[in-house]
Amino acid sequence: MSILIIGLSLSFLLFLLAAGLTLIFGMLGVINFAHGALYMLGAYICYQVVTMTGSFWIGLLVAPLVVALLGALMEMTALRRVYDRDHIYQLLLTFGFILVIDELTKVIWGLDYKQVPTPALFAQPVELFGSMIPSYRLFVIGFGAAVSLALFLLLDRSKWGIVIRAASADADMAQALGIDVSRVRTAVFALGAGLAAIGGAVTAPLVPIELGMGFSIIIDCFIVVIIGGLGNIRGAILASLLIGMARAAGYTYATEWVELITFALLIGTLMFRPAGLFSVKGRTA
Amino acid sequence: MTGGLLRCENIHVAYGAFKALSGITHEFRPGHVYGLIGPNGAGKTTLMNALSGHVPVAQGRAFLDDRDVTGLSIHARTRAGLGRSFQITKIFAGMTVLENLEIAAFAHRYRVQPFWLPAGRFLKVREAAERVLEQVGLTRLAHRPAEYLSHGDQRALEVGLTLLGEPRVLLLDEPLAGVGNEQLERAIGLIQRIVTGRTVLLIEHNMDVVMRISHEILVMVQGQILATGSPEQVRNNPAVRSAYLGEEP
Amino acid sequence: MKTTWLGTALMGLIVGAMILVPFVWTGGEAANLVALILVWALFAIGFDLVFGTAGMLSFGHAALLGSGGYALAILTVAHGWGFMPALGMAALVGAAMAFGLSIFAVRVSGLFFSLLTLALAQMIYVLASTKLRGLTGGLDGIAGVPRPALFGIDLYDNDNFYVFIVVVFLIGLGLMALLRASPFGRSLRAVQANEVRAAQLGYNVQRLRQAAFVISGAYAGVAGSLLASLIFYISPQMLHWSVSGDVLIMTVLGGKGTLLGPVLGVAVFELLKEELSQYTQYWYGILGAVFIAATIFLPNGIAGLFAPRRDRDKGEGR
Amino acid sequence: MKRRQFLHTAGAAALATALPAPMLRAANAPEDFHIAAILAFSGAYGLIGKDMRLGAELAAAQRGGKVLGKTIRFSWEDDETKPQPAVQKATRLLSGGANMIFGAVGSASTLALQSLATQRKIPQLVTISADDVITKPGGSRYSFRTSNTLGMEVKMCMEFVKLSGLKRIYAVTADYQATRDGFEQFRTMAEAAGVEIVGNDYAPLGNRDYSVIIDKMANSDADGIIVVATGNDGVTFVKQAGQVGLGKDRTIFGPVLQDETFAAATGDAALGVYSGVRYHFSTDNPANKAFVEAYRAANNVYPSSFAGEAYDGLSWWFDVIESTDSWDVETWVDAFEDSVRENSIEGRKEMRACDHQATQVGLFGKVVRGEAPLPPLTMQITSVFPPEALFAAC
Repeated sequence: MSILIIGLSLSFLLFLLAAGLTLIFGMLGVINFAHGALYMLGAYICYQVVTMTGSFWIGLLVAPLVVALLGALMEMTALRRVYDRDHIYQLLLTFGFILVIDELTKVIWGLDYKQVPTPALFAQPVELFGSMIPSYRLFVIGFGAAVSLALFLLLDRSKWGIVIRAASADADMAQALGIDVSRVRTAVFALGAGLAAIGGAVTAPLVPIELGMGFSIIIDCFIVVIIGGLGNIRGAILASLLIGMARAAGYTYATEWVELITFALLIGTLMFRPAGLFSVKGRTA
Repeated sequence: MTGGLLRCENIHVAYGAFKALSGITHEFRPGHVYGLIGPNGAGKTTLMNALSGHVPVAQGRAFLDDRDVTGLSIHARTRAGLGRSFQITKIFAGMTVLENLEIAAFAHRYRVQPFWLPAGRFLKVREAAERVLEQVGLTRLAHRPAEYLSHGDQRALEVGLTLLGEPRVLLLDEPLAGVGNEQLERAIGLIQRIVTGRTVLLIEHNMDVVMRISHEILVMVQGQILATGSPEQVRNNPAVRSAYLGEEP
Repeated sequence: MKTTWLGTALMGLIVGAMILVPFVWTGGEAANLVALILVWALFAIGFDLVFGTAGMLSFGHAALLGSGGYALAILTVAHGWGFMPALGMAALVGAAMAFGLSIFAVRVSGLFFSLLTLALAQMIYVLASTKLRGLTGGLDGIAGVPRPALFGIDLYDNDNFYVFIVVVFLIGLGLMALLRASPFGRSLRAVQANEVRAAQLGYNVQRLRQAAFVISGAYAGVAGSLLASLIFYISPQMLHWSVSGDVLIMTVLGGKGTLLGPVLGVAVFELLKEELSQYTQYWYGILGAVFIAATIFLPNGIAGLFAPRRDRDKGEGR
Repeated sequence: MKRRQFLHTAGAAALATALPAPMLRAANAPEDFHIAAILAFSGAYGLIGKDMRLGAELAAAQRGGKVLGKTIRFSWEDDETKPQPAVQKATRLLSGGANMIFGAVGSASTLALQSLATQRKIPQLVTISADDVITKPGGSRYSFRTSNTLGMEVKMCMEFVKLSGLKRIYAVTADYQATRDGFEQFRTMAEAAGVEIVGNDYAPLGNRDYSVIIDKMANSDADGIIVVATGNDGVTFVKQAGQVGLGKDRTIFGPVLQDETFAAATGDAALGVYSGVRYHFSTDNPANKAFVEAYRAANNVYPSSFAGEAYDGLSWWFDVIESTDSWDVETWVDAFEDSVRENSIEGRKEMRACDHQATQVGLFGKVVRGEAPLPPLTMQITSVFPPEALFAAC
C-alpha cells in the first residue's frame, strides 16, 4: 500500500515539474527548453527566501511570482518577435535563455550547493499502512492535486480559459473579437514560467540545489508532455500518474531498469498513439 | 498513351459519423471531360481525394483500366497513371517555374532518383519540362520563382506539373478558380487540348465554362450523384434545377 | 533559401581560408581547433541534409554520431581492426543506426518526429552508459582510440592528422554538394516545400526521407569516428541529447538548407566558445545572449548575409 | 535598403576577416612553468573546480610562485565536465607549451586527458577523480594520482562495518561501472567477514527520488545502510532518508557520502552519517596546521577536501621536480615514481611505481554540529585506517 502513496507523490511531483511546459506548448506552440532553467531558478529563489525569512511557505509564494515576471520579460523582449516563424526559432531562443539564466544563477548564488530544509510542519514522518511515509510527500500529493485542479478549472471552466483557448486556436479571429492576443500570450508564458518555479520550489526540500539541476529534469518533462498528448493538461496529469506509478513499481522490483521502463512507455506511446495516450481530438486543454 | 478508363464502384467515405460520400458508382471514359458540379460540401473534392488516395475509402473500389487502385498509396496511383491538381495551389515555393516542372519530370522518369549527377545534366528532363512549359504558356516566366507568379499563372503551373506525369486520368480541382478573364480563354483552350487520349475530371464553379467544355456533367449533392448526362440534359433536369435554384445559398 | 553565386563564392573563400590557417600556423594548436571544426562541420552538413533539405528536425543525431564513434573505438581497440576499415564500418553503423531509428521515426511527422528521435536517442544514451557497459565501457568510455596509420606518416602529430581530416572533409563536402544538386537532392527539397504535391507527382515521400536520414547517418558515423580519434577517447557524452541540440544550433546559426552555412555555423560556434572562455568567466551567458540575438536578427543565419535580398527579408516560415 | 545592404556586406566582410584571425594569435614562447589546469568551473561540479583552484594557487604561492627558478603559471580552463572540451582545451595549452596537466574533475574527463597525456608524453596530476581505473598497473606512464581511490574508500567502509559491529547491510549503488565494482568489492569482503547483505538496489546515476528504496530499507531488518554513490546522488539519498528518520535506528555510511561541502547541501539530515573523508582540515600535523592557517588567512574559510587534496598533490609534485633540477619530463616521471612524502598534510604518502597511485592513510568520520568558526555541519574524524589495510599490493 505504501507503494501507492509513494507512487502518487512521484506522480504529482512529475506533474508539477511538467505542467508549465505543457501549458506553454499547448497554448503557444512553443517548446520551452528553458523550462529546466526556470525550474532551477524557482528552487534558488525559494532558497533565498527561506534564508532571509525562515519560511518555506513564503518561498513557495515568492519564487513563482518572481519567475513569472521574468517569463513575461522573456516573452516580451524576445519570443514575441519570432511567433510568425518556424517553431525551430522559438526553440533556439529558449536554448539561448538556458545559458543566460544559468549564468545569472551562477553570478548571483555562486557555485556552492544550497539546501532548503523540510518545512517544520511536514518534517516528521507519519505511519501509513505499516510504512513510515515522509509527511512532506503527502503535502506534495495534496499540493499537486490542488494545482492540477486549479489549472483545470482555470483553463477549462473559467472565462479566462476560454480567452486563452480562443487566442491559441485562432489568433487572428481572437484579435478580431477584441482579445489582446499579445497580452494573452505574455500572460500564458508568465504562467508557464511560474509553474516551472512552483515545481522548483516544491522540489527544493527534496534535492540539493545546484547549477545542474535544471538540465536533469528536462527529459522527464518532455516524456510527460509527449505521453500526455502535446499541450494537454488533463493528459499530462494522467501521464504523470502512469509514469509515477510505473516508476514506483520499477523501484520496488527492478530498480536498475527504471529509466528504461520510462522510455519503453514513451516509445510505445509514440508508436501506437503518436498524438499521446490521452489526447482528445480538437481539445488543447 | 492508351487506356485511361476509370471506374468507381460504390465508393463510400466517412469522416467519423459524417458520411462525405455514399455510394458513388460511375464510369469515366478516355477522351471525355467530366464536369463535377454541386453545392459546397457535396463531396466533389472528397471524391477526387478518394480517387487520388488522400482520404481512405471506407467501402467500394476504384479501377484504373481494370487495375484495382483502391489500396494503393498516393505515389503509386500517380505511377499507375492518375494525375491530380489541387484546389489550393500546391507548387514548390523557393524554386523557379522550370525547376518545379523538372521535379515533376524527374518523378515521372525515375523510380530511384539519380544522385550521381547534378540535375542540370539531365537534358531529356529539361526538354520535357520545357515542352510542358510551352504547352501551359509559361515559357517567358521559366526562371521566375514560382511563388512570385500571378494566381492565374500558378494555376497553369499546377496543371503543368500534373501533365508531366503523363497521366491517363486527370483530376483537376478548380483549375480555373481565380483566373482573370484575359487568361480564361487560354486556360480553357489548354484543358480542351490535353483531354485528347485522356480522361479528365473537372471541378469548376463557373457554370458557363463547365457546360462549355464538359462532355458529361455529374451533379453531386450530399455525397451522392444526383444526376448525370450531357450539359444539355443536366440543364433541363428538374431535380437539378430544384437542387440548385432551391438550395444553393 | 538560396545564396547568390557571389555569396557562395565568398563563403567558400572564408571556409578555404580557415582550412589554410593551420598550414600557415603550424604547431598543432590551430590544427586541432580547425580539425574539430571540420569534424563537427561534417556532422552538421550531414544533419542539414535531413533538417535543411528534407525539412525534418531530427533531435536524435547524437545517437548517430555516437554510434559511429563507438563502432570505430570498439573495432580498433577491442578487435584490432585497422583504422580505415573501421572508419568505413563506422559509416555503415551510423547509416544502419539511422535506418533503425527511421523505421520508427518516419511513421510520424513534424514535431512528433523531433520528439520521437529525441526519445529514441536518449534511450540509446542510457543504454550505452549503463546496460551496454560491457561493450561501451559505460560512463567511463573507451580511452586510447587510435589514429590511422597511412604511408608511414605520424598522424598522432596534429598537423599531419589535420591533413587527413581536411581530405575526408573535402570528400564529404564534395559528395554532399553533388547530392544536393542531384535530382535526389532536389526531390528532398520538393518534399520539404510541399509534401502533398511531391507525393502526388509520384515521389515516395517516406522512402526519400528515409534515404536522407540514412545518408545523414553515414556522415554522422564518420564524423563521430574522427572526433573520437581526434581526442583519443569516446564516452556516452557523445550520445547525449545536448549534442543534438548543439548541432541544431550550429546549423541554424550558419544557415540551414545551404551547403556552406552549417560549416560557418560550426566555425562561429566553436570559435565563440573558444575565444569567449579565454577572455571572460561569463562566456556561457554571453554565448546565450549571442544566440538570442542571432535568432532574432539573423533569421537565415550567417548564410543569410550572403543571400539575395528578397530571400533574407524574412525567416522562411514553413 | 541601401544602408541595410551595406550593413550586411560589412557584416559578411567582418566575418570573413575575423574568422581565421583568432587562430593566428601568437603563442608567447613560455619562459615559465605552465600548468594546463582543466577543471570544472560550471554546473554541478563547478564548486569542486573553484576549491581546487584555491588550493593549487596556495601551493604555488607558498614557494614564492616559482619552481625550478621559473614562475608558475596556471591556465584555468572549464571543461564543463565533458571530455571533448577537456581534451580540446588541454590540446591548445599543450600546443602552447604547457608543461603539465592538472585535472580533471569528472572521471570521464580525467580518463580522456590521460589518453592525451600518454600520447603527448606530458605529466598529468590527478587529485580528485577516484575511479579505480585511472591508476592501474601497467597504465599510463605519465599520470599520477595523489588522492584517494574508490577502492580504498570501499575498504574503509568495510573496516568501519567491522569496527561498529554492523551485521546486516542494505546497499544502494549508483548504476555506474566504478560504483558497481565498488559494491561488488564490498559484497565480497562482507561475505568473508560474515556480514549479511540484505539488499541492494542499483539506482540510475543522477536519480532524484529514493523514496521507494528508502521505504524498502526501512522495512528491512538491516542495521546498516551503505550508499555507494557520490556527489548529488549521495546528498539526495541522505536528504530524503532524513525525511523518514531512516538514520535513527540504522547507521548510514558510504565511501564518499559526506564532507563539509555535501553536508551543507544536505542540511540536518546529514547529522550522524558516516563517510570516508579524502582530506580533513582537522588532521593534526604541523604541515596541515600551517596549510589550514594560510588557507584561512587567504580565503576566510576552512579548506574543503578538494582544496586540501589539490594543495597536497601539487606541493608534492613541485618539490619532486625541484629536486630533479631538470626540465626533462622523463626525469620528473622517474623521480615521482619512487617518491615518498613524509610530511604531507595528510600524513605519510608514498607514490607506487607500479600503478602511480599514492598510498596513504584513510580517514573516516561522521557529520556533527560545528561551532563557529567551524561550518555549522562538520566532519568529526572517528577512525584513521593505515595504508596497509586499504591498498592491495600490485
